[in-house]
Amino acid sequence: MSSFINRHRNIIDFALSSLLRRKIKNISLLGVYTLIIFVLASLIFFVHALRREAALILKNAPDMVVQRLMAGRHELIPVDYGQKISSIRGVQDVVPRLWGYYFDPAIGSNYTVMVPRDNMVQPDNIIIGTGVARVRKASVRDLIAFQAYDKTPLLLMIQQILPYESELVAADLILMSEQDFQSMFNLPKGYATDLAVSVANPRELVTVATKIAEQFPDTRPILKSEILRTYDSVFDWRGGMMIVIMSAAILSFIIFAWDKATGLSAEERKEIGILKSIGWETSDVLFLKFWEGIVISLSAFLCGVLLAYGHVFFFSATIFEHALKGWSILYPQFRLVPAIDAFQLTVLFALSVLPYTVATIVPAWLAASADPDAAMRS
Amino acid sequence: MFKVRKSTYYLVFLVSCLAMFVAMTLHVRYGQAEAKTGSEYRASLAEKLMITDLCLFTEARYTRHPSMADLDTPFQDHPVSLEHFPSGSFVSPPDFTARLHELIH
Amino acid sequence: MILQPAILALLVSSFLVSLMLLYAGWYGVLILKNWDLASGSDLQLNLEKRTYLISVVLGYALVFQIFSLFLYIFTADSLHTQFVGAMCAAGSLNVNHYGYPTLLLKIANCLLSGVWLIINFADNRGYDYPLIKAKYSLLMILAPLVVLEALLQFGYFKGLHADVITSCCGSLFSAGKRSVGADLAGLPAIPMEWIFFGVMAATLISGVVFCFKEWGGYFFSAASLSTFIISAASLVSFICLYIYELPTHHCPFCILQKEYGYIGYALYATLLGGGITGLGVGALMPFKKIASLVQVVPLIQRRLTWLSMLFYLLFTILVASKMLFTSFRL
Amino acid sequence: MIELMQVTKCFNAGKSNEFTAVDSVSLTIGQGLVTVLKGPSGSGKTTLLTLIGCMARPSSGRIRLNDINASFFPETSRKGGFDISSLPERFLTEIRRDTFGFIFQQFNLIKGITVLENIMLPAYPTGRGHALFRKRALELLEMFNISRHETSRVEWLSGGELQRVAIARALINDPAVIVADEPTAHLDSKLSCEFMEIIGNLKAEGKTILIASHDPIVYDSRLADQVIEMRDGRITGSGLVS
Repeated sequence: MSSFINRHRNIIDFALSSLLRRKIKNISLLGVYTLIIFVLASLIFFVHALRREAALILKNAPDMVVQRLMAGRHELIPVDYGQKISSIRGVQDVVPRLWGYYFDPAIGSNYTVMVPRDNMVQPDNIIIGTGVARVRKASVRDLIAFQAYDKTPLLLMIQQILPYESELVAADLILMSEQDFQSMFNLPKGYATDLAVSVANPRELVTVATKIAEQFPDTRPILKSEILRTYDSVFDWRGGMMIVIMSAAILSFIIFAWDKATGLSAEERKEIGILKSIGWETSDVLFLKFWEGIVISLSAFLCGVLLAYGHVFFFSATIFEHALKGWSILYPQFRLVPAIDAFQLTVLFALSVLPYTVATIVPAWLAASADPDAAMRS
Repeated sequence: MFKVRKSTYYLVFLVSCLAMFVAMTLHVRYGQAEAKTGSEYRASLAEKLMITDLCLFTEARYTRHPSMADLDTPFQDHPVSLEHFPSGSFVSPPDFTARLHELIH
Repeated sequence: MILQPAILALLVSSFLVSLMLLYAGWYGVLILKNWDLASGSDLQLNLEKRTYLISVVLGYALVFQIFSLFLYIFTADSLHTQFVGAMCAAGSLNVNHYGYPTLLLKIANCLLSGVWLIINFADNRGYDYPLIKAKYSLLMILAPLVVLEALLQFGYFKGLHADVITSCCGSLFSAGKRSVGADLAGLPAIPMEWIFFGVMAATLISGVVFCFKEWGGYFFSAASLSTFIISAASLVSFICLYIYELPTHHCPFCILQKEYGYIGYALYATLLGGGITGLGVGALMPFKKIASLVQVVPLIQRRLTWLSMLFYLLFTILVASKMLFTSFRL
Repeated sequence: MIELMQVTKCFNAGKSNEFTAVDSVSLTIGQGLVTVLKGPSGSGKTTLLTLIGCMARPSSGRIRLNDINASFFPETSRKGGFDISSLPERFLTEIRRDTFGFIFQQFNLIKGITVLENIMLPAYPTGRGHALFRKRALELLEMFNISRHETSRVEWLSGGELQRVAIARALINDPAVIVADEPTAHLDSKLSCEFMEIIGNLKAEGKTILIASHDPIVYDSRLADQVIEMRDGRITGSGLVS
């Protein structure tokens, strides 16, 4: 056993010496490899942290939201639908929700305007999210001018700014009274944006949804479980532009690694010949190549992941921020709660280290199977 | 004369990396515990206001409220929904809705 | 088809392993046909060099196999959210007909490639390639199985469509329904405990006998294989009950989750280790008499036997401690 | 010590460029003696060295080694020597590593790593403790008077120093046989004589030495116990010198 460990430690010694001899080449390889893993791991951490947040926040979302569709588009729903729905067995409560979007021409940003349930906001007052306060440079007791549906100005006073912690759910929210909402958007009487339905027994949710869809063929019930699943798939690390770009990067890296491994220079070939002539066996040379590969790929993986963790949770994913911001004016600022996903990291390991290792097997063998007497005959 | 072997250096490097991994998981625990009040506040706010979506991208309806969007919103501006790059590439149009319809009808 | 990085990783690794084994298998055929150790011809020298490559390839393949076995279960587990009615891996594996065969084949391939590496290890200790025919014949069996596994796995992932209503582990592994899972769960727990500990004791005793008396190698190997199978059945039948502390939850996959301290990994790893090493002892039995291996094989066998007993002992300790230290009683 | 019986080595057998490098050579190399293979280039000296030194397998014929230590081979059957002619590379390497030390015409040192590492290289795969062979390597450096170059890279050394590093490397595993292929080809006369002095010391230690050379300093040396002349892969003359 100790001779086995000795042998491998000796070989690792030489593998490190031999990597250090071609410093520039190997450090650039390590750098590119680390960079790829860094970006992928950052993405995984970022997305996983968001997914976790979404699950935590939305666990108390309405059980079901009933929308009305007209001509394939989201339409206002008559409030009396709600009365009929609440008579369905199993339905606990139906609350009409009033909300909409407001485009602020002065800033060029979109806000979400909402009417909270229990008269949280007095008429002529509003509660705003931190994002709104930031882009409007507004503080409590300031007056903000909005344009109503008929272009008449509407002056509302900031009653409260939601605390910083709410950023992830409420950055762009403007909460106002039903009366102000009415004068701003001129909704027809007896209509709401949609209906939030709560059901006593969560097992009956699908049954209730089916009944609603049968009774009101022009509505669409959206279940909380579906919202959660949507968030799962929204954040699922798939199909995204990033990943497509990254897969191209991984591919080109593997081609690069393959090229490096196959295109053994004449000098390297000679060295392996020398090693074999002085008593290294084929499997020793294979181990040498194996350890060289492990040193590169393991170091890159560990460094990449650690750097990504720092990037996402200490520097709030600064590199992605600009990519994510896109052209939206109002961008929520939040510090992500750290979360790591061992599963995704395992997958990342599989996707980045395994192909690299496989790519080096045959070239390593080709190099290692040189005749020991080759060095002598040259 | 004693000289440290290269493999020892590498071993030290690996061990310190692994130690940092452990530190990372500890930091995750600590961070989550620390952020607990914030998370709970967000959850209660979401419950009170009946919020169904996170505020991540505000530039379009289907990126602001992915779960509430129409079936074909992304196609109203551009057929491949890349108009809101890059968030449009993260937030794909909701696909559960169509399936639910099949399920119900 | 659901496109997920984990699925992608599994498909890629299966593809790579199949490719590697097909490559190895092709040279295996050449070796079986043209092997002539007495000759110093170029062909023979080349074939001898190939054996190194094939050993390396199989070594990697085994590592990948074990890795992909766990990743497969893990992925199936993470997919369950996509299927209405699936609550863990048991449900998502049941989404189509390829799920469980792929899993079984993965386990079988892990065992076989482990045995192959053990034979290869012994062969490399003999100076005249004594086991060359045996190991390449085994490769001829292993290669198609691995390819078949890759195809089945592809079939499974290709056939996945989110939102199919499937049975969750609750109904799949609960007694009373006709399925393999239900049959296993339906095995009476108390007699099963006796059988489990009986077989385990038989394996350990025969292992000790074999180590000291050089007698009963085949018996030990057979005992350890039956221990492997019975332990797997026991996992579903009663071990899980103690872990979940619920009298009806039989799912063998939920134990891999965080809530149970990832104990499933320790259980499956020790079981797999014990199975591979135990089978290896039996696989080496016919070669004890070969001149160049006379000194080598008994040594390897003894080590394997100790290893196998160690793995099984760890497994038993884990199980026993769970049974003793939970408040749950059958 | 080493017996060759009708050894033949063919390259590219069966093809149009078939070439017989060594043709039915039989000879015996005595223990503790210096044997010199003499002949023009292309006479098959080097190929014969590779066959004896377990670097390659003969196409036909037998090579027997006596008194070798190989872990895989039961001690009881070591009497009467061991036939290495059809041994797999894995075992040939093991024998080679422990029994033979090689000195090459081009020195074949690895650039970019230190002298000390170069000397230790043959010991790496043996699985012996690092401290153990490091100590031996330092002793060898001392012995050959190149201790000051311990941490230098080989490309900074002069020809004579390279020669001594190469010899030190050949001795790291304490082999019974030293095999040298044209060791003086790149050395001037003074250094060549120095080399023969070292060979004399090794002989005095009881090592068996086998040198292929067409340098008169080597084959006319009084150290040479046996000179074998080769041409076109065959032995054309041989004799014990003294």
